[in-house]
Amino acid sequence: MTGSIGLLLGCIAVLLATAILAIGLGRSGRATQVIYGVTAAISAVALVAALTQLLDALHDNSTLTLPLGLPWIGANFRLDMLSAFFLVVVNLGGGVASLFGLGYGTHETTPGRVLPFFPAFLAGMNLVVLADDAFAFLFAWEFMSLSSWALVMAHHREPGNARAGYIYLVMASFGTLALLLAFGLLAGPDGGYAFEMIRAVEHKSLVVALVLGLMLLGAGSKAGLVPLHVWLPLAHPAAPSHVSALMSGVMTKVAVYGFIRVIFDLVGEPNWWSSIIVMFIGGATAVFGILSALMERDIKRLLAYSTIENIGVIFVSLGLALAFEANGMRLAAALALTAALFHVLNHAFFKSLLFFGAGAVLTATGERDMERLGGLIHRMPVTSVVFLVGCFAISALPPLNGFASEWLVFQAILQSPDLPQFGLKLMVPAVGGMLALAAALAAACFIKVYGTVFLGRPRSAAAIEAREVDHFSLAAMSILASLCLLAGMFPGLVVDALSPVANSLVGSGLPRQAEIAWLSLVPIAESRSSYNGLLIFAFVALSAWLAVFFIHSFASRAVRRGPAWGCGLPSLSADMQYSGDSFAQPIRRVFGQLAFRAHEEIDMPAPGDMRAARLTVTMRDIVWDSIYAPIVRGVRFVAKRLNGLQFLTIRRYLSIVFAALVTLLLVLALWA
Amino acid sequence: MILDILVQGLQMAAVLLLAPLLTGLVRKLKARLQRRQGASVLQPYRDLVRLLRKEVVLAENASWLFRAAPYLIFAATWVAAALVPTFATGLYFTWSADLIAITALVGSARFFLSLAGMDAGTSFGGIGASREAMIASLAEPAMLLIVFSLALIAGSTQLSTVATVMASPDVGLRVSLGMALVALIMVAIAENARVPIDNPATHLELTMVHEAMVLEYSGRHLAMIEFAAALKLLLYVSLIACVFVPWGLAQPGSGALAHILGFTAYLAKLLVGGALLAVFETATAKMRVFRVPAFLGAALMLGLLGTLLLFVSRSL
Amino acid sequence: MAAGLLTLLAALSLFVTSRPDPGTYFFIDDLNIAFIVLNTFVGFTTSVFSASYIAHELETGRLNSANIRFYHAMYQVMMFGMNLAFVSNNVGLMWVAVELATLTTVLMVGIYRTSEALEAAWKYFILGSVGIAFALFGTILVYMVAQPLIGEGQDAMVWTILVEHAPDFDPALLNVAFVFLLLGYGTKVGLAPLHAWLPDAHAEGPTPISAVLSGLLLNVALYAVLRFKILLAANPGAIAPGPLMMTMGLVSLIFAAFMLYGRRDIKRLFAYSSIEHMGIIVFAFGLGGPLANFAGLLHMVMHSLTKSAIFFAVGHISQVKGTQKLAEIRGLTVTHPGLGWGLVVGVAAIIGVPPFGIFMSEFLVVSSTFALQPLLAVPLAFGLLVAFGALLLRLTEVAFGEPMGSLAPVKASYAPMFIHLALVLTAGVYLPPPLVSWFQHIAILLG
Amino acid sequence: MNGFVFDIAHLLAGGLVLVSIMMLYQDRLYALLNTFALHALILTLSVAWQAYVQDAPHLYVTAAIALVFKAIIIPVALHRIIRQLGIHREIETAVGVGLTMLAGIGLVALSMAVMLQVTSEIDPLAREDLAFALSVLLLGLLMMVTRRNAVSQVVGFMSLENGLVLAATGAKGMPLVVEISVTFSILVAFIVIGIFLFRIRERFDTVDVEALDEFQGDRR
Repeated sequence: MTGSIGLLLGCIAVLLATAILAIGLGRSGRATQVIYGVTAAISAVALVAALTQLLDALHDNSTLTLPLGLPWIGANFRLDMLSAFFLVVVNLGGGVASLFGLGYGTHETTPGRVLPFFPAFLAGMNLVVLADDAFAFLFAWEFMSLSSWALVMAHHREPGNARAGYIYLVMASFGTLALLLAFGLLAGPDGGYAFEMIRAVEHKSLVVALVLGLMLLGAGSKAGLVPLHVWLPLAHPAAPSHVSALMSGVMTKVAVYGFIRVIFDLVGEPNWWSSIIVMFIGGATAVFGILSALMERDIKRLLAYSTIENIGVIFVSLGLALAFEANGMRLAAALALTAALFHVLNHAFFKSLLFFGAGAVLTATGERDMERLGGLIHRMPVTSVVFLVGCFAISALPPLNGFASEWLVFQAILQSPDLPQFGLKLMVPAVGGMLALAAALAAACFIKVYGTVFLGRPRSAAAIEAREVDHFSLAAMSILASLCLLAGMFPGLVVDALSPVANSLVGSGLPRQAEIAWLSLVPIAESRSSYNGLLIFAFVALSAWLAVFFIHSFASRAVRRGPAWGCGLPSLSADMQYSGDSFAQPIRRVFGQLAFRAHEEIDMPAPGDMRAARLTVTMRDIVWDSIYAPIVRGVRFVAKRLNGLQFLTIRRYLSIVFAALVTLLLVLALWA
Repeated sequence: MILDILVQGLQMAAVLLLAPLLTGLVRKLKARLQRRQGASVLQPYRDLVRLLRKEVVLAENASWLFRAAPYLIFAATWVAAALVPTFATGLYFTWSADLIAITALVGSARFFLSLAGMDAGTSFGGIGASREAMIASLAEPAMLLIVFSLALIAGSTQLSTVATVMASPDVGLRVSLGMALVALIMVAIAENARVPIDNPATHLELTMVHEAMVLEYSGRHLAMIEFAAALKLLLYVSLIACVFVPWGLAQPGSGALAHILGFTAYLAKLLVGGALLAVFETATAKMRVFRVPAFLGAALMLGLLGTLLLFVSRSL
Repeated sequence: MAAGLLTLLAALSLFVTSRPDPGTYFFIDDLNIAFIVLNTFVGFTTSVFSASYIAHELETGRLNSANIRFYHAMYQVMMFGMNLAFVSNNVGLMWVAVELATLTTVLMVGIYRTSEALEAAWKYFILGSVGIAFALFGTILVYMVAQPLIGEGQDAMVWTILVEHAPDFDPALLNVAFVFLLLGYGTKVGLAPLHAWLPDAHAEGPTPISAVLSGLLLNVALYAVLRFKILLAANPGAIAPGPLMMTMGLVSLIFAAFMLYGRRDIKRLFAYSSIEHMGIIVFAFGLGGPLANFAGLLHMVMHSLTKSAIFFAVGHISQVKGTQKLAEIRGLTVTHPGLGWGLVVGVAAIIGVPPFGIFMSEFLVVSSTFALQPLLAVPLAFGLLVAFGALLLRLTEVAFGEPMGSLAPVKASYAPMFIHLALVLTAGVYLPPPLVSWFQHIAILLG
Repeated sequence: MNGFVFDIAHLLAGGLVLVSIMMLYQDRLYALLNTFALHALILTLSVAWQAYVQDAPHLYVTAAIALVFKAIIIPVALHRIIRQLGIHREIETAVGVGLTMLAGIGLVALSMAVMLQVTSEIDPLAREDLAFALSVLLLGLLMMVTRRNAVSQVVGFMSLENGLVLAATGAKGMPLVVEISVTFSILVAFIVIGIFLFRIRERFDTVDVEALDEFQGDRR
């Protein structure tokens, strides 16, 4: 099947050509439509090609080598099950984002800074997934970083964005160097950079451990694992919203792909203890990410933090898969891996949807600060519905898709008693508790988002005058919302599609689900556990309909409008509503001290004093304070110290030269 | 198959009918314990009927979500309650959700309830929703750890299987089971907004959680929400009964007699559960809102300890 | 300019014509063709650039016509010196040629006659002269080593003959000679701690000279070091030159990386970046082996092209903004899109992100380090990251954000800059097989 | 090679090192210039002796250049510059004279250790020569490093060059090209230094190198 890989590479070439075309089109008014139109079409083609590969019964891999890149190995590309799955994620996200961009892009103030890089970014992500040698992989990886950096810098005049871009690219480069070292270890002294060669070699256990550590640094920094996540809540919100959606929904998944590709595909047998590290980091990431999200006021930053949480969930699941694989429990490993991949897909769906929604709100009101929004459910009827679907899905509640994948993760956790190692036995339930905590907090977080932004009464003039957004944006969001719903109702079909992927990585897939009665999801055995999203949905819908039907037919259906109860106060101003911050306050009191060193200060005037009372809350970013701030200080200190060398006298410089000479001569004299 | 569906339908109808009764029972017993006469145990039914007949007064700002939420909350809770084995195991649709899914389904109902609380744009709804979110964020992990403990013992998260295993003699008495039971009761109290977490009978704004959220509701909407609350209480009592006192449950394929026996046993369990709850509520005082995390934290720790102890006992 | 074109054509003709036999004074082999072609190409594009640059300087009155005549004369002398250094087969002649090129650049650095320029030229001159002395002493020592074997007279200084006899040389004396040569020519390469002249000379001279200094003169000195390295490598008894070069390379890299943070002058910033990259190149050559040598060569070519392109951009930027101070240049992509994005692309290339050639060479350097000296890869990666952070920080400030300073349009041809960048881009994606095999051949030659 | 030839060469080269150390000792500019003239004179003699020994007439040219330029013209010119510019006659030292001398002795020892150890194969005359040349070179550099006046630095640099010439002439049969380049470089060096001193005079009142350093870019 060289055809489909050729087709995919062709798509990438067209995307790159589109990027160049975008430079050429410049300020032309049609540029936005042309570029996004082309990217949408190309993504659709690539999506079909990838889906064909994924659902193809033969599951044959195809490879292609182009005479580009490193001269003696060329640029190798390979389309297998894993890359096909991630291509689906990438191109689905890309296609929908393009569709959204068709409408959203017309509001762009500086299209010249977005249009050339958008197709390039898509091309970069596609290339990463297709790459089959270390050079092509890193090339595409870094190209993806660079083009997304340019997109982050699109609105460079807004305060903070330049810093966001800076931190982003430095962290990306850090990640790339870590990956480079990992590949260097894997390739060995002979420079076998083709993945085919890496796969063929039996790696030492030390190498495997080091590679895992480096991959956690490399892929983890791109995916946003704590404590390497600092760039993410800065960079994702800075980009235009459809790009934020791509970065959060898709690019972090490409990082996950990198991790899976190297750890599951290239390295071979993992160490069991390494899975503890992965799981623990994943669990910590999930909890810390969602807690940070809860404390946020900026809707896009909140969504970015929530991405960190979901990445944590995915890594917990990957860690489980590693633990099972190390102990030869293939079916359980397949379950955990499938859960991770399913969550990858789901997160791409709902996080893109939510970012689109945030973009729509931004278009309609110009606001990202949730405390200045409210009541949009009346002004933006369609957006409010699809956004609700997104919130519901990301909160891991049945019957939507977020629950289906988290349920699979929990099922995988429940397989852990069979693991022989004591460390794992003790670790896994604790991680499970962390995941449950994260899931519950996620629900709280998205109640806060939806409640503050769409419900209640508008808190600013901009929110009062909001208008529903254009049809392209709505179409993009509706597609994703229906995908959330479909994946939630038919999880079995998704699991079946993922089965060959798991099979190619851990040597086993989950049992076929499509034949099970009522399309239930039964990962291991029916006596152990099963779940049927379709039936749950049907039952709830039916019961609700029954209730409505009976009550409306046999009881009352009269409605009267009246003012809300305000404790007897004459007029309730919009400021008297519960705000997002106050919503999060109880949770802040529970976890804030630990996670943010939160500190509340109340300035209460003495009785009789007419001064307003003030409540000041200070929160610290402990990750930044304890890791990055010392690094920054260290670099500054060293730079400042060394900088003195710029201002020496010529005589002193000569002294240095002299000293170097004498030292070398001394070495020679002593050595000889 | 028809019969199976019939039994399943029976279960659905049973929980619907029994839920207000359980609430009435608890209220009556509490009143008696407080040396009051108290309303009849059937009072909740009358309340519901009266509320259903009344017209709805909507806040000026309320959206469609506010109107749809009560039905969704009711439906989700009803489905969840119907999926817990009450008088028989292995019902026809029982496999469509395991214990995790049932817990999550209750979470779905809570999601809508919290949103509805925030819709009117008053501070009461917000207060209630935010406190509910805080409580849930601790109760849900505790619940999940309890599920882990049970699943480790029974090898399944499917309630029917769990009940069957629990009923079998080889489970025996275990420390972790006790811990799970205590933790589950604590979670149940929190989830159902009972004393000492919340007081279902109060309308003092500083202490309300659940009632604050539903303050704007009236008429048939309020009826739906009250009904859902009653169903939820029933759900948790049934859950505790089915897992920790699984005796008397009719096995799949057993005859009508077994089912009748099961149903009687179930009624008895409800009675005992309701009585214990009433006694407990009368004997305890409501705690400050910010003591709640400590309470639920204890449940969480118990759950975790139970799980870990299981590993210890297994590997020894 | 015409002369530049002519020499470029002549250099390209070297590919086609058959090679003359090595004479006593001149010879041609793969290694020096590579350097010559690069040299003449960058020399040519720089002369195109300097035409518009110098015209602007004349307009603003910073230079008078006498200065300009002097400048152009010196430019040609310098190009002559550099090409002479490449083709000479005699180590003495090579020394003379390198010094010729150095002295002419000293004069050009001081051409503005501001106190800063004079100071920079003086520093360059003093440190350069000491370097000259060291290199000469080293050259004498090499002769002394060769003399007992080859006999007195010319032959003992002819490189091709030296290489033939290298295995039999007295290793101990050869070591001393190499120490002096490394320090002597290393001063020109700008290796820390011998680099002190480099940033000031770049910053205070005319920008075309900065471009040529970074892009070419450093290469000339590097070429000399490489020649002697081959000599040393051929002698089994001598100390391996590798560790010495690797140490100096790493020190230069990390030192320059940290120095980048304190810079306030845009040209000095990129001068330090040249030190950093020279460090990488010397490190790669010190590492040795076909892969690392290939990487070093590739990196050298890419660095020359990119750095001169950056200096082309910087030259126009400082002219149009009327300042070289980083703090006074902001938001270039808004005010001068061509220059601004040119700078962005150039800096992106120099910090080693794809799709530019430096990414490929850095990939090869790091990975071959991993293959040979795994532990050294960590400081190498560290240095790269530190430098990356510094350059990106400055780029972000200069190219983005609220614009600041003059909005005057640029009257300049972007062609040299974009031609260079296009070449670097192409090389990053596709290296033509003939070029590859040619470089590989050189890499093997370098041992 | 007979002993007498060796002894004379040894004497002259050793004398050169001795004079180098003497130069370190000087604390007046005029005295320093006189000592440098003596240095150049001894170099001339040494080169001439090498020319005689090696029977290489072209070395006499080198000797002559050394005599004329270094022993006569340059010291005289520098005398004039000092007088014209009104430069302080005292040499400002960065490191005390005593310490400098001690370091000088150490450097001589080091160059002996390095050179005598490694040059066992070549003939003893060249060997001695190289060792002394290295000493002179290092001492010249030491002088540049420890003295603050521009004039004494120039002198230091030239004594360093003298060391190079000594090495070059010591290398038997070294082609002419080297000698020419040596003198050529000295010439150019001097001219350029002169130009610079002149230009510096245009703008500064002193040729003290440290005064220049205030004008380093990047500080503001």
